[in-house]
Amino acid sequence: MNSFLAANAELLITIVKIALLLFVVLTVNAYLTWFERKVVAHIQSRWGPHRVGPHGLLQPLADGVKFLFKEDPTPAGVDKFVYFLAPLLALSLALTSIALIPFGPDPIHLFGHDIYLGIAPPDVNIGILALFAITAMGVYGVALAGWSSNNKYSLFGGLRSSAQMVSYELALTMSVVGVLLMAGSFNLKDIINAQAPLPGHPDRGILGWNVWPQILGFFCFFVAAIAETNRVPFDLPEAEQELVGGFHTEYASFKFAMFFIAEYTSMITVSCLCTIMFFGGWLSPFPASWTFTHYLPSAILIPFGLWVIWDGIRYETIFGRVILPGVGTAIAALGAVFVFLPGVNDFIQGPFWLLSKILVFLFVYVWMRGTLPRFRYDQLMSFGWKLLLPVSIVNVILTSFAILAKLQWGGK
Amino acid sequence: MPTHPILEYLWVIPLLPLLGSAINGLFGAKWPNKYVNIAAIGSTGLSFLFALEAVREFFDSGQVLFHKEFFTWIAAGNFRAGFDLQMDQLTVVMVLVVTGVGWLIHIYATGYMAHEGGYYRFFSYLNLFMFFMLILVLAANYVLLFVGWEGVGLSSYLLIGFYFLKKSASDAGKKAFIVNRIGDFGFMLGMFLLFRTFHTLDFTTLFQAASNPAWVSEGWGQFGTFTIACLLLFMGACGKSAQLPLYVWLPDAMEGPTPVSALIHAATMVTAGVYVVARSHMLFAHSETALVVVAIVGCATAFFAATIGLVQTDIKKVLAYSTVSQLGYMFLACGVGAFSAGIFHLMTHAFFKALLFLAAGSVIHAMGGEQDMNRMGGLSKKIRWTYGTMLIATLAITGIPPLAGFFSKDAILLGAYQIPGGHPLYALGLLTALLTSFYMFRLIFLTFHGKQRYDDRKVHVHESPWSMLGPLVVLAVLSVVGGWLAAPAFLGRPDYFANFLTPVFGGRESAEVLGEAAAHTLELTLAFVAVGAALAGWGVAYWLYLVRPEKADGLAKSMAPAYRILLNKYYVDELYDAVIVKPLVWISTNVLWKVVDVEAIDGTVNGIAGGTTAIGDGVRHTQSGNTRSYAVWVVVGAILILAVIFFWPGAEKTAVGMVR
Amino acid sequence: MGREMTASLVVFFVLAALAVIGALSLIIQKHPIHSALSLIVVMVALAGLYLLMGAEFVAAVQIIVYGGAIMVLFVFVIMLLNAGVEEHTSISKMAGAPGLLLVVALAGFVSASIARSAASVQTASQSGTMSSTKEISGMIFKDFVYPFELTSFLILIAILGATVLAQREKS
Amino acid sequence: MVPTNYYVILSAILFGLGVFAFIFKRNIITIFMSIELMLNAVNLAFVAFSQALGKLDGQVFVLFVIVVAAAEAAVGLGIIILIARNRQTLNVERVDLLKL
Repeated sequence: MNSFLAANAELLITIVKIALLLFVVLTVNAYLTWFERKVVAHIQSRWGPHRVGPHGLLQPLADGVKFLFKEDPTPAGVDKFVYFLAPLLALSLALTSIALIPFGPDPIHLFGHDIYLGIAPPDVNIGILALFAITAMGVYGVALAGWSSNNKYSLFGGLRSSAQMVSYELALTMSVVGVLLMAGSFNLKDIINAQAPLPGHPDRGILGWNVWPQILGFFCFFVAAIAETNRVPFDLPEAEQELVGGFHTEYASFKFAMFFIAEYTSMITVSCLCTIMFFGGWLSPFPASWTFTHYLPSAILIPFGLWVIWDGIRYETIFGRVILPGVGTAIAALGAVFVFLPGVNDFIQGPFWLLSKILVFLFVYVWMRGTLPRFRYDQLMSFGWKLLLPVSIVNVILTSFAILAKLQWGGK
Repeated sequence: MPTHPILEYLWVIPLLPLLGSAINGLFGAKWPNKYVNIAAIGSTGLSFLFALEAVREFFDSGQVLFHKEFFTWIAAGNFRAGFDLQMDQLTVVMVLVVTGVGWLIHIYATGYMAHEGGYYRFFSYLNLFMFFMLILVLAANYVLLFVGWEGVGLSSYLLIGFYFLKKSASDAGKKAFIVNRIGDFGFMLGMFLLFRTFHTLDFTTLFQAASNPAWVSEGWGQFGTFTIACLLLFMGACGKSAQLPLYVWLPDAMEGPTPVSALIHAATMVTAGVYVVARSHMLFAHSETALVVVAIVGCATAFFAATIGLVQTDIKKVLAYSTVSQLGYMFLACGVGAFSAGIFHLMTHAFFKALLFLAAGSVIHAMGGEQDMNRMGGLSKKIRWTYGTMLIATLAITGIPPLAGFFSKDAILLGAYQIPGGHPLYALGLLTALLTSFYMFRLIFLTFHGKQRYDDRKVHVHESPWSMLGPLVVLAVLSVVGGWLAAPAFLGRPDYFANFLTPVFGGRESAEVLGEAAAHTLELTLAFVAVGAALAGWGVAYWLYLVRPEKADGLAKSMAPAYRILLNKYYVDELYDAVIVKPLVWISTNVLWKVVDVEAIDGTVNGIAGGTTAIGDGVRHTQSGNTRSYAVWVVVGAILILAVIFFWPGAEKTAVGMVR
Repeated sequence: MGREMTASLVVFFVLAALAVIGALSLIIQKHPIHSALSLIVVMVALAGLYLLMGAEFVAAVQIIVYGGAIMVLFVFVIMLLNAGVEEHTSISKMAGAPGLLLVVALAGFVSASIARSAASVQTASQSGTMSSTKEISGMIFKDFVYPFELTSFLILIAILGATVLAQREKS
Repeated sequence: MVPTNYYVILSAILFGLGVFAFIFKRNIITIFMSIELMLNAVNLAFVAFSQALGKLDGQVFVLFVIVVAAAEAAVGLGIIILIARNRQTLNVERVDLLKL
């Protein structure tokens, strides 16, 4: 047994990592829905969910239960195989894409094995290409769902979404090319490191990130990414006013949940990509010389924990008064741990920055949903083809010229 | 500017008539006769002048053979047929005769044809004939000569059938054409044989090769290549020059307009055969057999035609048969080796026979188209000029000194007499001379003397216009003086004409056989005999047709069978019709048409067509427009290719090569 | 080495089986969408094979372009034309068993002749670092730059052609 | 390493299946897909040989093939749409006339 473990340690670790990531991602998805509803509610000056659990924190759980136990009718005349395949495809692809994201620079040493954060080995030469490949395949989930459920609204939803995705995929890919040119690699890790200060160069921290030279690219990428994920304002595939529920009109309960999770997962993925390619991934925005910034995580976590405790004490329901302080103490304790274990603290820096940036992007997503109106279909198409694509191409050209110029006169 | 412009540009001489022909043929239809005349007469006249100039230059250059290759016409392997023209003494004679007489006859024709339809067509043909005839006489190799040869045949066909609405005319044209083909067949075979033997058809080189003693000594004697080749060429000559047995077309050719008869069937074309024989004398000289054949055929033809001529009543027919017999004389001369004499007779004959025909044409013109001598008579008062000129021509042809015919015919008879074993020929020739004078004077008497046998009220006899009389007069003068070139021979001097032609014929004149003095006396005696014969014929004719006209009919009755035979021309046409034409027609109808054409040829064509349709019907189904079946065919092809690649010896190498 | 060998062999056979099954189902399936899905399976399997051979870039492009663009176009068109189950007209007789025989012969020949050549290829030198994407880019933009430009022209023309073909004629 | 022969034979099999699909299927779109299948089979052979020979030309060529295939798909599908619009059918056996 042990021998087997020893023999297949790599395999074992990978499996464990997958399970862990799945759990994390699904939980994050669940609470992302809560987060979204809360934020949108507050944007629209409502309360949002606050009945189930304190601050509606158990709302996702309730939703999950509802998804699982609702009746799951299969409409007559659907193409069974495809009808079942579509959500599976969507979800699995979305989750797979997460697997390619590295969440931290350096491995943990456990049981004599270097364990990297992130499932794929960090030296995947074609990381970004693989990601694009998976997102490209993501079209099928929507398209097939729309087609298979034998419903004209669904069909139109599917048609629209596939057309939209194919169109914006071009812009998405082209807009990244600038970054790739600057990094000179497809490897996500290299891309992040390319934004780090070169040895012997002044450490410019946040100023070294790609977002500044690639501002055009970033704009295109972010817009195209939102379109890829069928989010507002590009959520025509499920435009309620026109198409009822769009491609997932005929889907109920768990299959619908699959689409739902897939959508949020791809949101996370896209946020990760944005972070990695334009915002320096796990790099701290501050120069490395500012060592005190290493205590920033604790400095954020401990007050937050304390606030949660205080809020919990004066919460109206007994359940809240019991549970919230516990959570608060946990958070605060985590912050304290970081303070008192410098090794852990140093290790935590990368993931901390990465996650916080991702959170910011997710917030932006929700924010946009709360504010922006939906495009009209022709506007969508013309926007994609006539604005995004040309702009991203121009960006590629400018970048390559800049690089050439640098090679020519930049010295060194 | 070359020293001899016209010689250098010798091709101008034949080209001008062609030009005239083209102009008339293309534009003449719309033109008034005047322009047509200008084009036709102008072109021929110009070419006559150029010919004169060329001849002058030829003399100027010391009478050396002029030969120039203008361009290569056919070149295949070692065979070259060029557009090569040459000029030597023989050519000089021919060219002058052709252009000169031709020009005169053109002028005459403008008067004679004035009221005929297709005026421009007539002159276009006539000029075309001139062109081909000049090509014929100027050609420097057999191929080009053959071109002219066939060309004159063509134009003669066109002109005989000029009145193509008359069935007899068109039939006559076809007859002439076909009979000539028979001869030409032999001619071509002769050319092929010559080329096969000597690998050239160029006169100079060919004759040098032929005169090469190696050939002569090689026993190419009596029945060798030379004989065969010469006989084949002579076959062609017989066709063209209307000798036995191919003479039959010439009398019928009289269907054509009279100027045509004068120019083509008396003066020039029919003498082409003689010209060819004379031109090829180098070859004939090597083959006694051929010469003997030529002599015999010529002599026989002369006599034979003369006998037929005795009883003909159509004025032109008489002249036609006399032409045949005179041509016979020429061949006789060639046969006995007296080539210069033959050519001399050719020239003189061209003069007086053309004159005779033109005069006859003038008579016919005067009689308003009447050709039967039995409906004429006593015209001498009414058309004096015609009568005078025609009388001169008759005297000339009968050989009354000092007119042209006397000298030439005398030279021929002398030649015939001198060759060993030539006496029979001589005798026959003499008899022919007698007959000739008889039928000629019979013609004169029947036409111009005696009581008039036509209806005055119907026919208004009138003298011809000067455009016709002028040529008559000129030709009359020529007929008188034409022979004087040879006159010195009688005064014991060298014969100018013979000497002139000596460079061509290498002086192989029979005259040199005997001593000079002996030849002189002999010549005189023979001349007297000939003249006697001529006068005898005159006398008989006078007695029979003027003193005792009824005797003639009596004579005819008394020897009815002979008379009928002669009248029907020995039934030769009927014979040919039975022996050749009928079987041919039968074969063409029952074999060539019904079997070969309908069954074989049409069958093949229709069969091919049907087969194609069937195949198409079959293949059409592969073109179903069905993509999948197309794909199947593609796959089949791919499999075949792969099989080849796979089973090809050393295939793995090639496959690796494909990979690497 | 042995374990690695067997491992890659196993992976190969799995992917190969996947590909063949996909191709078969492309033929067997009656509905174009199903055929399209099977074809996608084939393509993904092929991409896996490319990865196995170390041709990462080609694998990625295979999935992005074939899987993400071309096949999407197919699916899109199928949805657009609302193509149903294919009807059973058998006008071309050759399509059935004879066609199968032909195809078997074809495949046999191809595999046989190429494999025979490949046998000698086996010994060819294995370059260590396959498909470093840099090398490929170098080849594309240096050795094959003109063909590359030509392909760009081709794409442009294809776009124009497609637009012209697909636009409804004004009536 | 997997022997190149395996790849080649696999590609041959796939190619054959593609050809058979081309012959056997009736739906224009499916036939078009079978063409793509054949192209893929060829690509596999290309990559296999490029790996065996240690040269990258094969892979570059595969890229070109893919590009051309994309162009072909664009135009071909346009044509298919046109056919479907004009003939109201996608069955090639009903599309056997050059002109309606």
